[in-house]
Amino acid sequence: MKRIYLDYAATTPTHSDVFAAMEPYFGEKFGNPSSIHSFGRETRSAVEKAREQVAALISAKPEEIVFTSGGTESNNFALNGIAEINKTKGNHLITSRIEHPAVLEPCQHLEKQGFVVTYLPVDKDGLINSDDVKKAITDKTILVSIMMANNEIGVIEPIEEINRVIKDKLEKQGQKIYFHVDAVQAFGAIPIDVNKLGMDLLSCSGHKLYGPKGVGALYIRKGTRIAAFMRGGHQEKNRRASTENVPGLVGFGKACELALRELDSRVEHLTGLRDKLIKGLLDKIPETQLNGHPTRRLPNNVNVSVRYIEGESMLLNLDMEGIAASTGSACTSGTLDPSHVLLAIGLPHEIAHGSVRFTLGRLTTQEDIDHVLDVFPKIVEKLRAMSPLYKKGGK
Amino acid sequence: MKRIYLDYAATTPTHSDVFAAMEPYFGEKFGNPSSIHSFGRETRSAVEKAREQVAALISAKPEEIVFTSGGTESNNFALNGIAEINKTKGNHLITSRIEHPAVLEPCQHLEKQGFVVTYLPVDKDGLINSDDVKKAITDKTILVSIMMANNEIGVIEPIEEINRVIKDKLEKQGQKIYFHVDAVQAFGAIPIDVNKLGMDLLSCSGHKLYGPKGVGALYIRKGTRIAAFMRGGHQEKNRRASTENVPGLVGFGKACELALRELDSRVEHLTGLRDKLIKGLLDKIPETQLNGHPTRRLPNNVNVSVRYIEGESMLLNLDMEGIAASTGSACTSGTLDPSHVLLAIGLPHEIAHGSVRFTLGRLTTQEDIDHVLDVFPKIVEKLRAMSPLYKKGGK
Amino acid sequence: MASPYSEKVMDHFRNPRNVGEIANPDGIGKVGNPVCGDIMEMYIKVKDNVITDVKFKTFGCGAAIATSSMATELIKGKTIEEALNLTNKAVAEALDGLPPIKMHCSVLAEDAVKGAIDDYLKKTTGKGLPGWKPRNEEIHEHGH
Amino acid sequence: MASPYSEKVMDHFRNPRNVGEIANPDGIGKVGNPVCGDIMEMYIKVKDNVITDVKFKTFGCGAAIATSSMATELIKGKTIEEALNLTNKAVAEALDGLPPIKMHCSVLAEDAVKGAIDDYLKKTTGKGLPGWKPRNEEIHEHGH
Ligand SMILES: Cc1ncc(COP(=O)(O)O)c(C=O)c1O
Ligand SMILES: Cc1ncc(COP(=O)(O)O)c(C=O)c1O
Repeated sequence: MKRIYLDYAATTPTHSDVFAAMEPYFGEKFGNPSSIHSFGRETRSAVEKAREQVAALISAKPEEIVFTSGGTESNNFALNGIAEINKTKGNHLITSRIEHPAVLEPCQHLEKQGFVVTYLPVDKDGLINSDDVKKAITDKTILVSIMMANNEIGVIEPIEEINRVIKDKLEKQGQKIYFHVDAVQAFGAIPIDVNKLGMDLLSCSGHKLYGPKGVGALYIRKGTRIAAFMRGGHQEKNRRASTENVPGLVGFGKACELALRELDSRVEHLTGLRDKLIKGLLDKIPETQLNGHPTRRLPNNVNVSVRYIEGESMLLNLDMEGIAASTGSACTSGTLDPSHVLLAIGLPHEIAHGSVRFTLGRLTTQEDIDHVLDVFPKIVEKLRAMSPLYKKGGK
Repeated sequence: MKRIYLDYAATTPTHSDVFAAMEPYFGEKFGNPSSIHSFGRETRSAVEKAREQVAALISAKPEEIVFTSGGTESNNFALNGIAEINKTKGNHLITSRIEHPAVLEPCQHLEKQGFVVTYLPVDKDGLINSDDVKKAITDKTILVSIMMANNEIGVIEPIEEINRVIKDKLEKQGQKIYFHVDAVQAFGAIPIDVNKLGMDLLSCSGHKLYGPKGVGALYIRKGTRIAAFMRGGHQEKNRRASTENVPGLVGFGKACELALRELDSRVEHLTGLRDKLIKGLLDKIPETQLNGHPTRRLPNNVNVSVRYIEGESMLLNLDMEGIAASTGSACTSGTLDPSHVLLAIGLPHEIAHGSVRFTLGRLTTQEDIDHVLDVFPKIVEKLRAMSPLYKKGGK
Repeated sequence: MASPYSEKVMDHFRNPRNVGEIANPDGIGKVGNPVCGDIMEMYIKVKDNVITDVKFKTFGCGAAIATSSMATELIKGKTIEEALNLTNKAVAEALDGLPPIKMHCSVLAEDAVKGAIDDYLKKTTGKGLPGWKPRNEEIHEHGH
Repeated sequence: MASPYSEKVMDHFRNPRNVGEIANPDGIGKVGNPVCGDIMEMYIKVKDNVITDVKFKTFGCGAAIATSSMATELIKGKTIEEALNLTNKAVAEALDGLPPIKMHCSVLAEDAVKGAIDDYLKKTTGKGLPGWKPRNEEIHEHGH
């Protein structure tokens, strides 16, 4: 059976060019970049090249990029590092209810240490209102952390507007508030220019854009003071100790180079497929709704709620047909609550439990979409037939 | 020119079998282990197999292994995580003066947060005295962190004795003190049995034993409570969030499997070469001394101080001859102080500045050692000729 | 982080036994609630104290569907007393085990059976199962 | 984390110019100390206010050796006044730059030259360089 992967938001396959770039750095060019001998020098320059490639994708300077082990570390680093340095200035943080757990959990942990966190609501499309950010700011606010694009419903947040609100505070009242953006899903998927958008910190992760797993970066605008997250050696200018994951960083750099080159064509390709899938699902399956803003969303994200049936049982059926997707249902997460994101956009629990996310990628074809549109309605029918909530002939 | 790598303590080349094991997990089996579909299931089981392989090398249970991004993270995780959970019980930590910066720096950071840290001295061979540990324990002591083998001078510390001192405290006074061991250098290099040695936590890193860079593990004895270091998703049973570095973990597991199988022969091979190199250097170069205990040391570590000349200039000359080594001289580290380890064993600054570390590995041959013994004395002679400290004919 | 299900679970999920409703059931058990993401309805037909037919409808995850299906198989043809002895553990074991986070589904299945018998007893004797109420609320709280 | 040296630095390191001592020097500059890991000794021969010969001995890293070597080249054949104008920056520039953490080596080289001239002036005029003392102590503190 041909397998169709539609879970690119969870992770992506490493691009063959990326793998080819990494390969020599395992067995052949393996030196520790901190070593002064020839083995170290050749990997040092490879790491610095990767730093330039990552920086270029977001129009940053190479020295503004600190490598990490992934998006989670970048987020933990940003939040803890800014909070620690600025705790004498204030103890208030602002974030949103739809952030990734890698932002929410560090926030909750900071709350235990005496910080106060405001979790902003979103509208039914998943959008944060920059006015809400404005209203939430107090003279104790030191950090705002808002994601660029949501991992579940793909909605793209108004980062530039939010930044304006924050910078206003600096210009008018002289209050410096740091702005962190979790761009793990947006990075390489839509254009990002840190100078135009104005954030102070930005998180990204290699495995979401056809790079390897286990590497990421934190963009730290020049002049931003931040406490180190991992302490030890002098790597990353004392901002992130540990022997560099050289092949990983080389691969991450290459993935960024490819993303920059192919960005427009990827967006075009994916947007077409995305809209075809959305339309097909809503047309073919009654009582189905799209979650997240219909157009201000990632080019590859389709998230639908299918009434009367539950997400995991849809996923398992899709998997039996070789189709890999994801769900915001509680059943995959080890808790009984469905996705906090779907609840935040106002879905009732039973509808939130019945949602499926298809995320498309470079290798997704028209035929793949056609196949899903052929198979999925049958699965829905089968599951609805055994659902006590579903009364035939509409309810 | 043939290059000779003698800096295996800094990092090792990825073993070809390790690379072969990793390769399929980049582009082909790339699923996110948290996904329930087939792409996720195949990587989930690969991660669990790797966990078993890592556990087996130290006779631990698989569920006692938490994967990290390397030795530095494991150390930061252990120290912060135990301190945080136990801070109401006590605020005193004990470590040694010769720990890796990835232990010392987190300790210094904990001091800023109100913890008190005792840094135990070592004797001239680099050994910690378990009596000193005993004397240092107060009723506020919650954690002892001692490395298994030193990265610079290779000395192997009396972990079992230190553990006995700590366990005595529990048996006689009912005081639970956690024992963390940084085993980054010892892991895969000498036999380790966590049950025989008795520590509660143990750090290791993949790239020191022919595994990939950017992966490591923290062994956490069953029943040990520890605060998470990275927060976000539910990975590693909530103890370490972030999408798993699947190829990295697979490679790490394979490297452990190989190390377990080849441990005896590696030790034998290296011990012979090590002793040949030590003897050769001390015989051929006057006014040279071995640093670290002559026999209680890692099978692959040779650290010598060569009077009247400085470490980096030796390294650069060796590098010009294609030989890669390392130094405890300040000049490579960005500070002006020489290695804290060499100072701790009582070397005066100028002798500490003049030290070189050769660390041997699987691929090191008798010929390599012969070549070093041929080349290095000439380098020493050349540098001594330009040293103002060296008066010809011995001083 | 879902562990894969056993082959037995997947078999019952793929081909659930006894799906549907019974037109004039002698007892109906309805347990679970949409907030938790699991709802089971179990219909029984009883003759001479023996469960002669049983059907279910379930809204829920793979384990919820498989445990419902297995529970119906385990009580079909059994006496009321035998059916009351069915524990959630027995359902899980009959499925070759469930991932820990899915054990609540087996509890739901047991409760659906008990609920149907409770309903049957109420209808026939005027009194339900002594002291019985569904446990899912409880479990829901523990789940957090 | 050492950056690689420039080709010029490596050239002077590989083949240092003017290594050695001068038997009866007109001035000796000794700067640095073993604690910091850098010691430079510079010997000059002066005739008619011109530095006719210069030699050095250095204990130190690659940059220390290269800056010593370059400094001797830069002052050989120069007048005392010209030599006094030699700055550490000029030494570093002549070497096509030094990594930031190595700039102190160029300071040491400048100071070794000044020290040798100071010694020469003391011997010839009875007075040394006005207000001059080596800067390495200072720099040592900043390095921490
Ligand atoms: C929005 C967002 N933030 C953070 C992360 C965490 O990234 P990683 O898994 O690389 O740690 C993810 C992906 O899982 C994500 O989608
Ligand atoms: C003893 C010791 N601890 C910790 C580390 C840090 O390991 P890593 O570089 O994998 O973070 C090292 C190696 O650099 C080490 O030798």
